[in-house]
Amino acid sequence: MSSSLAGSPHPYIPATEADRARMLERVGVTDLDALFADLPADLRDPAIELPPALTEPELIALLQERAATNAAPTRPSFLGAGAYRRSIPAIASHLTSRSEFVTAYTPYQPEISQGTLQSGFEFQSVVCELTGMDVANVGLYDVASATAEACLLAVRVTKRRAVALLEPIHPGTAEVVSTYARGAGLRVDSIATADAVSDEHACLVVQQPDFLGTIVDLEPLANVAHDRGALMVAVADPFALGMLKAPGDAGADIVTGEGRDLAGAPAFGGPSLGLFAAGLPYMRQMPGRIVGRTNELHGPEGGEGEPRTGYVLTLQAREQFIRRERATSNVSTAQALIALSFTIAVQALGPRGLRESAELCYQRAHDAARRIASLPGFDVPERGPWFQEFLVRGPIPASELAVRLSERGITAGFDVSDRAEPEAHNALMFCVTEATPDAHVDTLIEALTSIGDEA
Amino acid sequence: MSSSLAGSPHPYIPATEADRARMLERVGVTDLDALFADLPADLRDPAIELPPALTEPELIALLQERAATNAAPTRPSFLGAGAYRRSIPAIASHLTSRSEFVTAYTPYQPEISQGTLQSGFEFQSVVCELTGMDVANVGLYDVASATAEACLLAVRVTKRRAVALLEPIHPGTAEVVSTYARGAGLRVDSIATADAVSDEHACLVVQQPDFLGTIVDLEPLANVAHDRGALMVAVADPFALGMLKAPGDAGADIVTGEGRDLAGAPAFGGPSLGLFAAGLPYMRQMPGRIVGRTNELHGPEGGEGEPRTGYVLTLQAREQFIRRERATSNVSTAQALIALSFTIAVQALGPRGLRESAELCYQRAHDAARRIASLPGFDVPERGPWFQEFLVRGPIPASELAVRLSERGITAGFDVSDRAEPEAHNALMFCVTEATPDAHVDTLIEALTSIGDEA
Amino acid sequence: MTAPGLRSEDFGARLSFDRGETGRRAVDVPVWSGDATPLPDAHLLRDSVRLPEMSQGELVRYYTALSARNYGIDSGTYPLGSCTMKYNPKVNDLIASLPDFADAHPQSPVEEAQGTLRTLMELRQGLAEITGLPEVSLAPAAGAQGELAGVLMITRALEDRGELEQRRRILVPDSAHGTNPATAAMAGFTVTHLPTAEDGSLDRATIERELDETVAGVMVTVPNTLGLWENGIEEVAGLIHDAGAYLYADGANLNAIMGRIRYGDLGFDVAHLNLHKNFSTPHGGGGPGAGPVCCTEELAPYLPTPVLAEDDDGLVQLIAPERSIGRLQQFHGNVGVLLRAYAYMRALGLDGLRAVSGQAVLNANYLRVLLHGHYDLPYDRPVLHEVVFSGSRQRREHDVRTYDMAKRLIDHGFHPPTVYFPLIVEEALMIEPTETEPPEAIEALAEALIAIAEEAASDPDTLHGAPWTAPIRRLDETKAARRPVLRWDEVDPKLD
Amino acid sequence: MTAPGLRSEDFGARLSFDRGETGRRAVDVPVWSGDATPLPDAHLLRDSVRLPEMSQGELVRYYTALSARNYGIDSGTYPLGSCTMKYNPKVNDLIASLPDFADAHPQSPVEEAQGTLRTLMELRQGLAEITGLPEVSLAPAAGAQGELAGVLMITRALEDRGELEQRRRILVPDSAHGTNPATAAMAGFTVTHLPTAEDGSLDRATIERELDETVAGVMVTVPNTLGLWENGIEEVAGLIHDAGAYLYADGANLNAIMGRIRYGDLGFDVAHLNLHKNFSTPHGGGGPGAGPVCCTEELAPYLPTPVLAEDDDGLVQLIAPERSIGRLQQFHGNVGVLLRAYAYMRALGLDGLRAVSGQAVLNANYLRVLLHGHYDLPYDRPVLHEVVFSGSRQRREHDVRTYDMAKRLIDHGFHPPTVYFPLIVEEALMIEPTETEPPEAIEALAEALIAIAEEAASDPDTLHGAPWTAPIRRLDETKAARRPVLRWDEVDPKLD
Ligand SMILES: Cc1ncc(COP(=O)(O)O)c(C=O)c1O
Ligand SMILES: Cc1ncc(COP(=O)(O)O)c(C=O)c1O
Repeated sequence: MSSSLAGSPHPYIPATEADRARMLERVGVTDLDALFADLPADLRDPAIELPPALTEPELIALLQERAATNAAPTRPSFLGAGAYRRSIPAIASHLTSRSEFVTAYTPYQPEISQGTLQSGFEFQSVVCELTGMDVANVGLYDVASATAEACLLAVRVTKRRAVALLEPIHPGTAEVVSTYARGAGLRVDSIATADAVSDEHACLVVQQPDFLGTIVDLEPLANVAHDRGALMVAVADPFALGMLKAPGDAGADIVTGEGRDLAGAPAFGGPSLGLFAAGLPYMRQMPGRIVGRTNELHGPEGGEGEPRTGYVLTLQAREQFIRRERATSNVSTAQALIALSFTIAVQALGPRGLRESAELCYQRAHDAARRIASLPGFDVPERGPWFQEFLVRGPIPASELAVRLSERGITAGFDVSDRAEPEAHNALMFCVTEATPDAHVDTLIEALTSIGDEA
Repeated sequence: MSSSLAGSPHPYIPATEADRARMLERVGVTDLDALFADLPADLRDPAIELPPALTEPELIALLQERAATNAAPTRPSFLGAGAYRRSIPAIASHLTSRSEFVTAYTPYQPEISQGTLQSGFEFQSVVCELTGMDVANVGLYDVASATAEACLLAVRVTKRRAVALLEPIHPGTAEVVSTYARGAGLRVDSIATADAVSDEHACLVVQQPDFLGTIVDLEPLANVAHDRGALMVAVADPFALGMLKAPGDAGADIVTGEGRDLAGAPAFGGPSLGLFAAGLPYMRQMPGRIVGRTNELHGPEGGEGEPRTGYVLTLQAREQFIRRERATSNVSTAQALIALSFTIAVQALGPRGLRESAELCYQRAHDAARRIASLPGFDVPERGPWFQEFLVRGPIPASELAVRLSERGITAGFDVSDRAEPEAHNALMFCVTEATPDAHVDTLIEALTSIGDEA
Repeated sequence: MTAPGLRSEDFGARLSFDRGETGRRAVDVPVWSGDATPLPDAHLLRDSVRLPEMSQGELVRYYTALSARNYGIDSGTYPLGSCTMKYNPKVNDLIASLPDFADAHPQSPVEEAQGTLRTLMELRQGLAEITGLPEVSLAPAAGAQGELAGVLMITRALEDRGELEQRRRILVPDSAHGTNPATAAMAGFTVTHLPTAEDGSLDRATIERELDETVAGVMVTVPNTLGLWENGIEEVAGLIHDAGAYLYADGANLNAIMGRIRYGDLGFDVAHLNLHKNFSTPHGGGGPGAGPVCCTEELAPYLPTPVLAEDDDGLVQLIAPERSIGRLQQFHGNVGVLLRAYAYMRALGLDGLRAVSGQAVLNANYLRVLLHGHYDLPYDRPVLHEVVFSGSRQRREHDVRTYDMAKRLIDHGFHPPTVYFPLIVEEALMIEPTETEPPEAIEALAEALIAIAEEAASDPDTLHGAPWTAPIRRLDETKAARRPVLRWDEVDPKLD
Repeated sequence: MTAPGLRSEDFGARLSFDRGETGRRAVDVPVWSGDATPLPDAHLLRDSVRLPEMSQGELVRYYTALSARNYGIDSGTYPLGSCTMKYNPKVNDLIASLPDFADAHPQSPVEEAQGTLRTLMELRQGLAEITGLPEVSLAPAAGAQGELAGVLMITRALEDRGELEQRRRILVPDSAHGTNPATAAMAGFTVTHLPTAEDGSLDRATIERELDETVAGVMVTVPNTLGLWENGIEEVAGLIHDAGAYLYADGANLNAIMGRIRYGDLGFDVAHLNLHKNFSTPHGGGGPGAGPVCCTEELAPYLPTPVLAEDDDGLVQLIAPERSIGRLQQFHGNVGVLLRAYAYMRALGLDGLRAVSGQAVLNANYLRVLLHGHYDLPYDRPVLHEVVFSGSRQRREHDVRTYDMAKRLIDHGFHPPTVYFPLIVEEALMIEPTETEPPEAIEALAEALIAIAEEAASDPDTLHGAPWTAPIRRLDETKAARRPVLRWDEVDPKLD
């Protein structure tokens, strides 16, 4: 089936044939093609193969069918490794779907963009509170690119040409830092202990909790970094910061993080949301957009009223559209709508809800780990205190364990068996959060029990 | 698990303990209980058994689980019989979910309710256009109660004490008419042909298409009704009116209909939406709220500007809150939000889209019927031209056919085998609409083929 | 903040029908590509239908702009007395729109709808507990239909007792909502009005006088529409039963007493509830609502169809009670609303519901004391969920009507309270803050009302012309009724 | 139409942090009732975090009120040049939020995400067809990241050719968007600016002069930011290739040429697209977007990770190209945005995309002729998707700046166009109506701009003070930058 009534306008394009005729006449050309006369004639209107247009009902039907070939959201899954299923307050998606927020663009005109601007300021405030930092921007693409930008900032500030990443760090983060670093001609050193930080390093990058789930004591690491003249960059899970010490209080100079999971569904990884906060000294070196608070030049009522408070994009002299090749970053469009959802979700949880959620997550993960550790043939090697992810070794090789679970309709934890850390050897990394249904954990325990029995 | 932090306010109730203490002091009582001192002490605070409170994540989890025990929306189903799956333009639910519409009430204050009022006027206009009538109200509960109200109107106008319902009519509609009629002390005659209309009948009620799916030629029926001094009430499917003659043009005096299916999902039958439209002579006898167009008493800008157009609830002298026991109806809260969605969906389809959708529905249903009729052992008895529902007789009893289909994961058509009409004998009534997936029809044909082979 | 044409000087003059352009469309529809069946005979078909022709973006802008001309709970305080306008939890909307719920077909075999039916069954049980009336039908679509159900149940019961011919009267307090007498009349009864005594409760002497063998029932709103407890109602119940009549509770004001006292325990035989009020489902600009009817075992056989019952296999079934008054709707009621109400009940639990009624009553009393002295208070005693002031003093002294003061409240950013109801209060100003308003909002509302009372003295013309800041000024309602324009096509793009 | 506190004289002064009350909460969280594990050592934990404490209703009202202080496409015409603000089909949001799509975990085995991956694969094929560049990575999160990807690909290719040491320059036209030079710098190149010739195209002589063995690549926006076709670009491409450099297309302006001409056919080696512009995914107040990068076979090995490929079993896999520049994000890009773009592509098909570019260009030219004579038009020739006027005359003659005129447009109900970009146009006023605006809207915009041009002469002060009708007046941007207040807690409830 295809769209009906040839020649009738497409629903997304209002002008009718009659409209078009009238406009063409006014413009002084005979047809639409004439508007493209500047284009090289021999290259115009090439053959292009696209599938036929679909009407709205067909489109919905097609994509519903497609979606159904993904695993159902009801399938038990213990994947984490950078993306975590969270309980997001329902008001977040309700409010974020208001079209005044959704269909606006970057707030170039503050007088009619206070909604975006003031909520950007709310976002910055929330990020500063969570991270314990002085200044935050309105968000970057994702945690990995935000961390890369943090490294570039450290390089600008220290004038050093190398950065150190403390393992275990998310491999995706490490890769993105390398991508950005290569462009800038920087060296990236992956280090196993902070001792390896040298005076060549612009910064030490530490993930909190680390990639294998362990809670890191940031303070001594920050001290080492500072001793060697490097900045301390913490890559922190903002949800875990509901209970963990704010990295700023532990000495971090820059904090990045991934906000996606506190904003909504995982969405196969994106839209994501890069958090970026820093200490005051680095304010004018920050990448990305920043909202500032100010007031009207003249008050209302013909200028007689008291000037009212308002918000604007500020410190723009850092940015590409003014500074061009001397900008702190090339970032322009980022992830504003996700930042809004993040802000509302965190504020809806509030100070106690955030703490309680983090503790609930911690308790549920530890309970599941305990149950698994008690199964014959299974072992949960610990590397220190941990938050929501734990390593599981079974009686069979890790990859085989994953296959056996999959046969039972369960998506296993992330395979870390090829990593260098001894605890990861032959292990899968399971994740249980406050949003993992109890029934899924029960199903997992049953499956592991029977796999253990078989082995 | 239960809500944490005893004594902390519920998310739906802002006042904290401290707020409460301050307020109680100002009111001059010591505790909340003291506010209920007027209530008989011996009956206060009875034991009440309710399940424990759930936090939002628990609530969502519980109801997701519950919902999953319904048949999945992907299960092929051929039920119609009063509720039809339709392709609703996506913008309808988007716009209808705007909280300014959702969280307002009856527009008692027109100055801050023009959104509800103007869209109510749009709704009335759409209903009048579809039905071919002069006046419509902003909607009643559902088609059946609207039809009952139509009968009461006819009784008021004709001063007669009986109504005639032409079979086949939806049994639910007939039942509701009887419920309302019994209160008013009216007789309800179920009649098989219009000849049975007598001068005792206030109205003849005819369903279009009729309950067995057949398209009715309303004009001769209206003539009979009018000849005998009765009003003609047509109960019409507004979607089918995309292609069928407007009942008003065929002589109907009142038209009712069910708007739910053109407004959104079937929702197990409700929220529903009763359409009610009538000829001008009956305007002041109409039940329900009516929006009228008017203008400002004084224009803007201190009264100097030209008065602007606005909308108000009007002809309220008919209504219960003014007329009390002499009102035309007791209806107060009706189905405004569903009427809004209906309006937007119909307007989004527009004149051509509505016609094309109706024809698509017609073609798809007829194609499916043809395919079934060609299967050995199956028969599709026709009673005349029909729209989207057709009767199917198979090689085994109807109820058994339904069971066999169910075993194959298909919900059969509605069982009409116990009805009086000869064509319905041993038949199931299948419904195929423009929104029935092709794959479902294919699955049905396959299943019927194999059932036929087995028989 | 909307574009020209959408915020123009006279936005209301141009309906969707007057916008767009012939040939535009907002959605496309698939074209049938299989074998075509001939259409029915031409005389059965229509030529065309007149509907707006707009592109999708235009239509979205039009209704978005319309929404901006509305005020809802999410816009601010909406203290409409008797309507219980409280915050509507968004999670309830999410739940009702879960596809497995939303797409359920009403004719489904019950086996395919147990998720919905089990949930409704638990709601039914909860409502029975809360009202103390053990049997429930969830079918009524709103309060008024619940009333009709209740009164028809009384009809049927009297019929079975052989007394229907004789009992043709229903007594209704003069403070009652209009739906009460209207319902009684729809059910074929004549209505006798009961006066309100000085304390705001029913006048006992009149009741005793009126109660005789011609009375079918008495409809009482508890708490009543003055926001007051109906003193001695449990004794009145005894009198009514002694006289062979039934006692009906209009439960629209349940918000005041949820979890604290029960209609059944007070001696009521049947009650309806307004879930869209007390159980916080959104009012939707005038519905959908839900008005379940609850009753004693005695009246249970008469409940409207369907009711819910669990069968021996543990399946929840839809049942027609033995002597049911019949159906009220083609299907099973406003299920989407009932699901929301269930979610609300579960989010609160008993303690939560008690907290609701406690805070709702405290808020009303707080407002009462804040406004005390500024407006007349005809029944000057502690109130329950709402408080009814009178603007008589302002009318008398400054020729300012309650109507004017209500309109002026719009300029202060509030939705006005209910006015001129209940009818027994002159210049009534009926304010129900509900428990979801924070104390700050109640204080701000009181300040605004006090400022308005002062303005009534100092600057009455500002009140007469109010509102000044709304999207539109006062409308000519007389003209609307005298020369009704009720649909597009009767109007020129610009009226008159 | 919002309540006090929400619309008060100084709404912006009170943030969520300043609202509510200690102890209030907007949601409850379940409490763990099993065996408790001791928390980690205290020095690893935080004491508390300062966040607003509001009830659910309060928080909803606050953000609802905030939304009303914004202007989006659904509010009206938003002719922001270079940004392609067009209507965002709602069906695309519905599709992206289907739970099977939305809940997919990025670490899922590919077998469990074929619905998503197959859809992305088809999008990738469509973009290859539309650009004429056969290889695509959907990873970049926005245009600027797409640029970075493209330039880094050039870096890697030169490295493999052993020429990276020598080729350290990238040429960028002076009309380019700021992201172009910023990206080149981030990738370690020095930037040479190319002047624009009188006809609005690149100055050929300069290019010829600058092109030597130190040049890595040339970034060209096609059509350019003046809304003009880059005359002779296909010949320039030859020169660039002859010089051993690569030609990069900033495809942000694809809306003008979709379905009509292709970057690959013109000789471009690599291009990025802005799906949030041309493929109509909502701009979200500043993202999320998506900036796929498309390239020739030659550059394909360098594409960012991941790219999509179908394996022998018909499974779509996520692949790291052989010599990939690496990852740009932890996962796979802004998938939710890509799904919307796919839906858009499928809703239009080739004819639809051609209709888009045709109408977008007609609309811009229509506006050009309607405004002709009222504003200076520095490059007075037919345009493509946008037209850049100059307010120089008004500045010179009436001391009215483009800034003032843009602000005044707000009073007329429009979002202002882009101003002061491109930098090469004095007092630039860059207007892009897009194809989703009806002719009436373009006419109304033209009328408003003409009225403003007249007002510049007759009443310049009204322009200097504009806007007058917005929720807030002009803000002190200098103060914001000089004394930065960037978070709550640095501020008193009332600033200064
Ligand atoms: C006291 C009272 N009774 C009955 C009703 C009628 O309820 P509904 O509007 O749901 O029909 C209302 C509300 O309108 C009411 O306030
Ligand atoms: C011409 C041009 N190039 C590049 C960009 C950068 O795209 P983005 O904002 O998605 O990073 C933009 C838009 O901002 C643009 O208009």
